[in-house]
Amino acid sequence: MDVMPKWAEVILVPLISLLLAAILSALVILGIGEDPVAAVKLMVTGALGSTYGWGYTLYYATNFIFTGLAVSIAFHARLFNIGGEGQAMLGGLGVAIACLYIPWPHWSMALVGAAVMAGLFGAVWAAIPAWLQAKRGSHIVITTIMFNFIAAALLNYVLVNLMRPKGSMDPATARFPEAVNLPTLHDILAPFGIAFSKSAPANVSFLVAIAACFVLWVLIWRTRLGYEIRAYGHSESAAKYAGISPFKIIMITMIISGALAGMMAINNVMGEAERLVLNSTEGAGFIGIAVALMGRSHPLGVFISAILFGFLYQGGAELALWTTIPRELIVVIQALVILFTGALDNMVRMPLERIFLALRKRNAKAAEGSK
Amino acid sequence: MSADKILGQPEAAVPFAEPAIELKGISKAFGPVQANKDISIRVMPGTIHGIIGENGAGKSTLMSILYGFYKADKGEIFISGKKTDIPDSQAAIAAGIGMVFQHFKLVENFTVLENIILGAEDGWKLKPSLAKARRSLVELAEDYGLNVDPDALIQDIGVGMQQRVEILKALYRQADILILDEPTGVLTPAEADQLFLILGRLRSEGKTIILITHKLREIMETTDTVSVMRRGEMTATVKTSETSPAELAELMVGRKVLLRVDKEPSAPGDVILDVKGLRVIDDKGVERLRGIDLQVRAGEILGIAGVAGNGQSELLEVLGGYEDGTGEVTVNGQNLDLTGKYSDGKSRRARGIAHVPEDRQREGLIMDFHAWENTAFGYHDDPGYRSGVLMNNNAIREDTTEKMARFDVRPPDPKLEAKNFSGGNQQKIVLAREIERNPDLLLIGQPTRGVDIGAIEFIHQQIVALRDQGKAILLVSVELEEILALSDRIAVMFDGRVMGERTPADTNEKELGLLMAGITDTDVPHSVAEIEANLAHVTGDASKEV
Amino acid sequence: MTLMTKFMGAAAAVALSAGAALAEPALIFDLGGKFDKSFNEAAFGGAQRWAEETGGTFREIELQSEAQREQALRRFAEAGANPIVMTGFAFGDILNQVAPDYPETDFAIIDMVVDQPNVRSVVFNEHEGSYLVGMMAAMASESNTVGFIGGMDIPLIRKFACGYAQGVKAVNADATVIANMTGTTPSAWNDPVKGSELTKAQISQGADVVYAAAGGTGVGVLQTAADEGILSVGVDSNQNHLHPGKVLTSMMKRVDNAVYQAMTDGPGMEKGFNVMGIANGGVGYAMDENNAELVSTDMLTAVDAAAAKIADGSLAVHDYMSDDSCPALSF
Amino acid sequence: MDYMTLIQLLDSTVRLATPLLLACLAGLFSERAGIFDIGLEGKMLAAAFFSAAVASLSGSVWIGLAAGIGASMALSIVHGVASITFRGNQLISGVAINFLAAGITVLIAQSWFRQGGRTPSLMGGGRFEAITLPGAEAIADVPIIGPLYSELISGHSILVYMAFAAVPLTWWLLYRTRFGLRLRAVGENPAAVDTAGVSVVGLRYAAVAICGVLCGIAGAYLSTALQAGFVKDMSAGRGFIALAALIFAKWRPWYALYSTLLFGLFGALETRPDVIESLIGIKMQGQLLGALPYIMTVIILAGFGGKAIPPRAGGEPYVKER
Repeated sequence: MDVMPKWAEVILVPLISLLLAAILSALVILGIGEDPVAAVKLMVTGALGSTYGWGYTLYYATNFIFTGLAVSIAFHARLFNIGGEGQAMLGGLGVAIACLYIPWPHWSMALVGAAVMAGLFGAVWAAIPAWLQAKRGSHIVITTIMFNFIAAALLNYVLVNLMRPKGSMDPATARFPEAVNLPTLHDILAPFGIAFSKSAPANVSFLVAIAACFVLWVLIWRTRLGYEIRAYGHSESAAKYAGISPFKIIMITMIISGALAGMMAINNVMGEAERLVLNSTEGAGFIGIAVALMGRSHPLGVFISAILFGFLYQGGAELALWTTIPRELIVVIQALVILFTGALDNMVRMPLERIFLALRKRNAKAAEGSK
Repeated sequence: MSADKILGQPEAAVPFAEPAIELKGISKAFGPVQANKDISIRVMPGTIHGIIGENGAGKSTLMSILYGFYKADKGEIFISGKKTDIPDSQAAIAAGIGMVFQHFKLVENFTVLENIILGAEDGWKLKPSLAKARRSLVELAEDYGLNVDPDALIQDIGVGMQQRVEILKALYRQADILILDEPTGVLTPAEADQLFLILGRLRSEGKTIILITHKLREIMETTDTVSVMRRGEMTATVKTSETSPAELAELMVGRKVLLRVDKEPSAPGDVILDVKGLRVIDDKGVERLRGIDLQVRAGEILGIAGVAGNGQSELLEVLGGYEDGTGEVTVNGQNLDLTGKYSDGKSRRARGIAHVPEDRQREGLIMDFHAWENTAFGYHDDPGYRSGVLMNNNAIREDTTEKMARFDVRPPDPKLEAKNFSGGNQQKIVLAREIERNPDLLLIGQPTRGVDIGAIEFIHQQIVALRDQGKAILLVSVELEEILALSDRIAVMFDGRVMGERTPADTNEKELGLLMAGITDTDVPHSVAEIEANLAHVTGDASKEV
Repeated sequence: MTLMTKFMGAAAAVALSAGAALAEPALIFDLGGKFDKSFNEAAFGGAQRWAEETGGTFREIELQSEAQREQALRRFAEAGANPIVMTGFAFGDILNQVAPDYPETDFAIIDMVVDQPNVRSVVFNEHEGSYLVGMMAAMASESNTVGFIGGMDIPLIRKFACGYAQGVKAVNADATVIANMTGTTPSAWNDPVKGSELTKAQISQGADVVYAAAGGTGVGVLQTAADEGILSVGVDSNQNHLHPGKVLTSMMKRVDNAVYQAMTDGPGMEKGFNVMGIANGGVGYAMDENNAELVSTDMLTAVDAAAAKIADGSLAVHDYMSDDSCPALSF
Repeated sequence: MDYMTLIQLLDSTVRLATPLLLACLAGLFSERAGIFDIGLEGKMLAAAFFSAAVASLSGSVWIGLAAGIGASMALSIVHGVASITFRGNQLISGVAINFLAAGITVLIAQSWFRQGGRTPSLMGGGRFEAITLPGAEAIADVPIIGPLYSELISGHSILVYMAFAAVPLTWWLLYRTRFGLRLRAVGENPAAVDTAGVSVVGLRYAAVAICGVLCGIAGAYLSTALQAGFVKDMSAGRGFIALAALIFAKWRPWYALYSTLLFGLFGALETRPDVIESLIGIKMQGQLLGALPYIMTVIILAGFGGKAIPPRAGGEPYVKER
């Protein structure tokens, strides 16, 4: 019998873990001689106090939804994809190729085309480590880390030697044509009479990300493929017994995972920068890990924690802008979230289980007593 | 060989001696599960004391507490009359207790010698410790007839040898009390006899032995006294000479038990499964099946007997479709792919082969899935479970509710996760899933391992009923009693080969035991030494030969 | 500044960003960071000089990532900072997008030309300054082999290398110039470990003077040169003091002056395109007490003569960026 | 390629291999005890920062080294608490530690020194200086052996010699002592250790602590011997390369030496494109050269360098079976 009720498992445990991470983060802020309350206030006003702040928060959140979903689906198959960063970089390359070399008549078609290319490139970059894991038994954690480095080198080569406009010193592509510029939330909401900051980068990709959450939910819990992925994740030996091919599951799962990570590029490359620069991913692939862990690999949880991380990111940027607190504070908070919701999970769960057990025993005794 | 012959007579009990072990009021809970409830027990020195009970009755937990592996929630332990605290294994060892676990606690890629000194080294430098251990190993081998090669790697020696290493580990630590947990599960009958010979010698040296088992026969043949456990409680402690198997069984289960399966003689029909020259080579390049030939007819149960690890698992796996093999296998006269795309579990099901795997927790079920999800497991492509591209979860749930009712799965809740059912109910879920598909051939491995006696009867009845419907059944079990009770024909496997076929009527446990040890009728050994020589040969790792 | 005032200031800034203007100048440093002992630090020095002289204050931010560029520009513009000065070519593309959105704000960009009505672009003739230090390196070298270590492999840095090589060859046509780039990404500006290994590699090839045009990476180059007992040439700021007696000279690129000037001119400053060369004191070499003993009068005479010729146009140093090629060095 | 170029290349190899070797041995202790550690990178980084920071503040590199080891140990303890005491996922814990180190080093650096996340340059006693071995200058001019001794063998910092000495020491500890026997056993079958009356938790913490010490030295080497100060992210993926080298070395001390030297050689070659060009006749792309260690790692992991069998209990928290 389960020791804890489901709600405690799904909501209480991550919430307490998050709280612990928050307390520790506050201590860190204190430790570097700043005021955590003031810092939080600044972050909240900066990230949520205006449509401008929301625009950035949602922009970052869009990135994290994609990478969070990418990590989540891999988790369902018990695969740890640390390569979201590299896959997103390659996705950016796909977007840049789609946007620069194909004359799209309208942004909507460009969006579809770019998303396909981004997904394709990301998928390829995930498929190689997947194949190595499935066929050669190379540990996917280390190969995906290596592929992040290799992706950076590859992107660097392409940008510096192939795609950089002549005479430009930036390792970046030319600007994408006007026709492929995605409408921002400002453009989308204006017809409805809602004023949204014009300068914030949140764009139509946010809606694509929401759609991706829904599609992934259906995939994982409503399709046979999802069933097979989960079965494989829970027990490889049982999956083999059932005739579920581990090779197929590893490949398909990682391809979906890589495609999702790659599709992040429609947001940051196509929606925001409108050109491909080096390091356009800014660590979003790694944050996906924290997002997935906190969201318990459930699309809804991923959505919520992506918004939270979007807030942290935008708030952190504001901190860096207006105070001397470096942006790395966010990296620390992110680390603490991963540590507490991921690795130190049992630290919260074990005492909670004891509490629930004691409660139940008391209830049982009370029930006996009343008889 | 009768028990008396093997063991000799117990030492005359010294009057008023302190018991070697006395447990008083031991209780232990794991989360919501109460594993031991207020258990008390006394074991006199120089005796063999049996503890018998069903799986999950709490035998192993009790002994693990005695060995300091777990800490009791309540209760006291007395060793030789002195109250002793055993917070960890170190304390247990210091108190002279040694334990041989059911699953050996050996480091596979260490030598025998290294395993023996691990934790009992004489100083921080390894060399003198090893030298000393080597010397005492020679003495112990002479004293108790426990010969092992000190420099062999554990992964290269057979299970019987590994068990000796475990016993030597305990003796090297100067244990006076030896606990053995289900020691014969992995042994051939001959190897088991050999073990009891050693135990007898240990007893005559004044050692106290606790033997945990669920096999009535072993209790009757080897112990001086016996305690029975049921659902975490000690139900009785009796002198072995004053009880009977039937009484012990009743004490174990709490009601009268039929020890035999009632079934009509079989009426075999056409050949359903025909296996010719089947070979399997595992990942390490070791040949696990070395040319198997067998046939199973409709309306017949073919039992495969053998000590675990002699290829039965591989036979089931290759027929079930998740291990590649070579050779020729036909089902209903049509060839079965043994490699490639159409040799997976899914294709097998399409061919009318159902499979209840040996290890239901690792293979047959996803422990974290709900019962209804497990009902679809392997059959999730079934048109009845589909609705367009999606799965029809409602249909699956309804189907599950129905199946759970028919197989008396308790609690009958399709939304409960598999891990929350008892072993027997888990097995019923698997059986329901496989049998209800109306297969032509049922592969079934260890159908009652870890299943309570009540459920055993039910499962046996289901298997026999399926046979009576004219289905072919291939049964693999390491429980000889089960093989003898259920099978219409028996094939004995040894070292990847079929050693011979018998019918239950014209064979007995002894003959099967010899076949299981790789000894055919023509060369029945006459002395213990010969058996030993044979065993040493047969238990060596097959990998040495390639 | 105490914690509270800092945060109150910050909160005020956020509040103000909605409406009222904050007529403070702002300085945005490129990815190498404020304390790279080189390019960005020079810019900081200029801003500080302005602050000390006028008693004014300025906002500043060190970028941590590419995406922050636009965000920082817009945030400062919206908060009313004016003028906004930024260092580094990488701002070019983004400034081109952002500047038209804030016509009331003046921008100054260093190392890049941005053609917008409210932008002042400042570029330097680094090849001229590099020529001069190249001459000095060649004269100081005993092995007739000198080294060049660049940061990120971009045309701008090749421009440094090319000017340097021309200067070396002008003194000694047979001298060897070994040129290495640290990398191809912005992280090449900040990799002292690799700078150090490259220096050691060049020393083993015989180099006894090494010129580092590599931002923070140069710190490692200068350190290793000093450790190994050879001479080095600093860049952008005067780096002679980092290892007194071990740094031959520094190629001064007066980014500090450009920043100082932009801040002094303030809102409404003159826009357009400024080229800073030897003629107007934009580039040069550094002399102070730390390197006085290393530089002989002969050297000074020769270099000053060349400088005069460059200033009056009678000596033309080839600019790599004009045609992507270099007569004195192959990449 | 002439002899002196070769010596220079090997000299550079030794320098670049040293942090890898220390981190690789650190990982060896941890993984041999059954605790996977992808947090080597973070521990090195934290140690690099704290050793440089404290050396800069105290003026003594030895106090700096102690601080670096302390910082690395602190992270080791976090990893231990997460993966041993609370039986968490070791990979996730490692990822968290890497992030934690990446963030906290810059945060504290900025708070203490206000130099954009770096420490001030270390001077004099704040650095590990190169050691000239006895007789190095005397025989420097002897052909072949002279340069070999004076350039390649002599002239490194004490930490380099410590790293190389750690190899036989590790071997001896692992295969010739009681501690080593138990350590190896706990990584293969913790239940065997537990039932033999030895504390699994204690052994694993000991292993993780040793891992912390070695990572601490590796980090200190980066910032106080190889360089004269800390810059952000200065570990630059070396922890991951060390991990790959560990797999390549099949978790054995001597092989660890060889494999880290190999990766050190890749790093050294990267600074000598001219040598590569003369060796293979074509100019190699800078990016390809930079990515070479990672590509090699993937190839090695794919088992083209022989199949590596990790410690059997590696990565699994030890739970007493029921």
